[in-house]
Amino acid sequence: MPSSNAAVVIAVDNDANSRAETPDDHRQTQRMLEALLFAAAEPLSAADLAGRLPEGTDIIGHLKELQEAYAGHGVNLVQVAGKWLFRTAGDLSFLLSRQAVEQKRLSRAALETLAIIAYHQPVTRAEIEEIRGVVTSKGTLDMLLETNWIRMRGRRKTPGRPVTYGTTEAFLAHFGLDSVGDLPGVEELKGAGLLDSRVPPGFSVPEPRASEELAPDEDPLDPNDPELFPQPE
Amino acid sequence: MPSSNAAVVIAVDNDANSRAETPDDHRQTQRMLEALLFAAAEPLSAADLAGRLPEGTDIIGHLKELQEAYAGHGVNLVQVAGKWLFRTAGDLSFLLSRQAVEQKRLSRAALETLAIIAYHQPVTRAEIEEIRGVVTSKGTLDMLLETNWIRMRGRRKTPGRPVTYGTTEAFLAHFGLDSVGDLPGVEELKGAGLLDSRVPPGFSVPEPRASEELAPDEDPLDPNDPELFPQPE
Amino acid sequence: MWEVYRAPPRPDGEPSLMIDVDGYEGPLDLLLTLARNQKVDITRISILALAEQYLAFIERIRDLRLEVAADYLVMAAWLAYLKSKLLLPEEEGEEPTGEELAAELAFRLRRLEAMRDAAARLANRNRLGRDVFPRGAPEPVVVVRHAEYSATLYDLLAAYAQRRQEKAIGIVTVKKRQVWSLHDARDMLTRLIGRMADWTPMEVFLSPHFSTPEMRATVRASSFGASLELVREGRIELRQTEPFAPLYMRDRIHAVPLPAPEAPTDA
Repeated sequence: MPSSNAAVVIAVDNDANSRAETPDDHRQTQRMLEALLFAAAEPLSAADLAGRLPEGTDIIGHLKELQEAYAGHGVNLVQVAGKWLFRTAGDLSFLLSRQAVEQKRLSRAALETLAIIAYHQPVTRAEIEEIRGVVTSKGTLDMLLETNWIRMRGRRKTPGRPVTYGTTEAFLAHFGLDSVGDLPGVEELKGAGLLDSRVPPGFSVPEPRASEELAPDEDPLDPNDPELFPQPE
Repeated sequence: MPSSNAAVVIAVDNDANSRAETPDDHRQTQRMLEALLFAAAEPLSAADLAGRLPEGTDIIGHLKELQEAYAGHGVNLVQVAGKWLFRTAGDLSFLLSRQAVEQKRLSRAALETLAIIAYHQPVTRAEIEEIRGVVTSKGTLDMLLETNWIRMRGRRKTPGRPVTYGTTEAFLAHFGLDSVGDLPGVEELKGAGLLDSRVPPGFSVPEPRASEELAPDEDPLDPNDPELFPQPE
Repeated sequence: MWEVYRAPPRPDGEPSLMIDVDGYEGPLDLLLTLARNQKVDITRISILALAEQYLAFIERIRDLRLEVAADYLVMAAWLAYLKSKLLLPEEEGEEPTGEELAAELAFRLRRLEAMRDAAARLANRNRLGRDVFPRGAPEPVVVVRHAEYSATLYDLLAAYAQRRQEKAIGIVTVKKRQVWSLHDARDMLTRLIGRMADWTPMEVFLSPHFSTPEMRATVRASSFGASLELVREGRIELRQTEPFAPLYMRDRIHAVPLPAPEAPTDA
């Protein structure tokens, strides 16, 4: 059928841009875009891509289709500053960070603060400082909060409404205690050689109760308190 | 946090292998593999990947599925040197050759020497020369060592204790081979006795070994050997 | 690359062969090229015909007074020897036979050809960085370091006990500053001397200073020490009837010899 073939050829020549793309062409264009974008060291613009593909290719249309095809995948085709690149899906970015755990010992100040919170809970920062006899840095409390061994329990019903601190389940688990009531008393500390006989007769250590309930002089924390829970901007 | 995490991990451990994978789990694993392999600068082993995915995941099964899913794409998942790697499809090299950093062309002598080392490893310089029928210039081996396609494996347990050569992982990765057993035509050559270094053929047919293990007639290299590893002055 | 590899112009006719010894990678390569020119399967090649071709080729080159590398001449000599062995009748028990030598040469040629083909197949593979490409912009793995703290219960208790203990002993030290010194006691006694014309129990003077039970001991001890000093100076007199009995004191200078009702006799 030479005549009908000739007619087709003429039609194609006249209208190159709207030329019907065969499914194979289409697929091949998608593959080429995939390969070009994958191998590129930098994001590519539609113009960059157009220079590598057959003339008349609907680059944007193909890119959008490819973007959709990769939408649910572990890598996505994204557009940044008008250029296109493959990038790890946002929800999987955790895969690209390796957690390196560094074993650290608690500083002396942190140990003391933690112990005071354990024995004296609920306890305010001012009370901790009074017991230690030195100023406790914010960093020490922050660090202890980060270990998840202490928590903010509430606010003391006194002027200034200071935050009260207590220990957590994680604290008990780490130190192998059933409850904070299992912390040793004066006699046990003496028996273990941790306290010596120089302590005056009136010396005592509190017997903490770890109740989840607030003490009578404690108010609950306000979960919307911007001072305690900074809101993302 | 440690305590609750610990509990979850234990639950997974107890029931990891028998746990039925939900379609969502399955999809998520595919996505995670995609993301890890796309992001990686180097081929990743199944063990590398296993370390980043939930315990008990059938890594190989998932990799094969992913490989199949990408089979017709512009980017393919391939296995090289026992590791997994996404790379552009081979038939699209025409599109990407512009990206190729001009590589030093291998001389005919170098290519032949490389092939002999690949197919006959572990092989000594004298054996290479016997096969080629000419003296190997020092530059040829140096160049191949420098590109990191070959390495000194050990020393043959024969008089003179000649150094033995073999190929590297970089060689396998560059030529897209999973192992030296996948060298083109290696089975036929073996069958025809053409990988026998001795003449006449037919007594023993040594297999190429790229494994870290030394052959029975190989000694390990002495890392302090000044002949092999010139010391800085 | 394979083009280059395969490319060294392989002349079809002998005339051009003559000038191209340098193009060969040694005599084995030359033999292989000649064998290929026979256009037959190398496994069935006639080694005798090949040897003759090689010798003829070397002869031509020498006729043209071109330099021929020693390698090629050694091979020519060996091939001449092989040729003679193949043509002359075998002697009994001679090793190796011409057939064996021919088989060895055929094997070496086949092996070299096999390696050539293998090299070509290798070179023509899709090569990473030339034909196929890895991710152009790999995403680096970020290492997030986070600290995992550890402490033992012993560390915790030791820190607590030590801090509390230091603090508690610190308070005792403060109290010690309230201790009566000898100097304090002497001042007090000196001020009161004028009122001690008669024997008076020391407790009477001290009791106003016994603010706490703890003070009693220190005031008593210091006062006793100070009083002994005043006795030595001849300013007061002291007397006690028996151990632990009340201690009496009087001003020695203004002493009146009036015995108190229950005053003990002079010792």
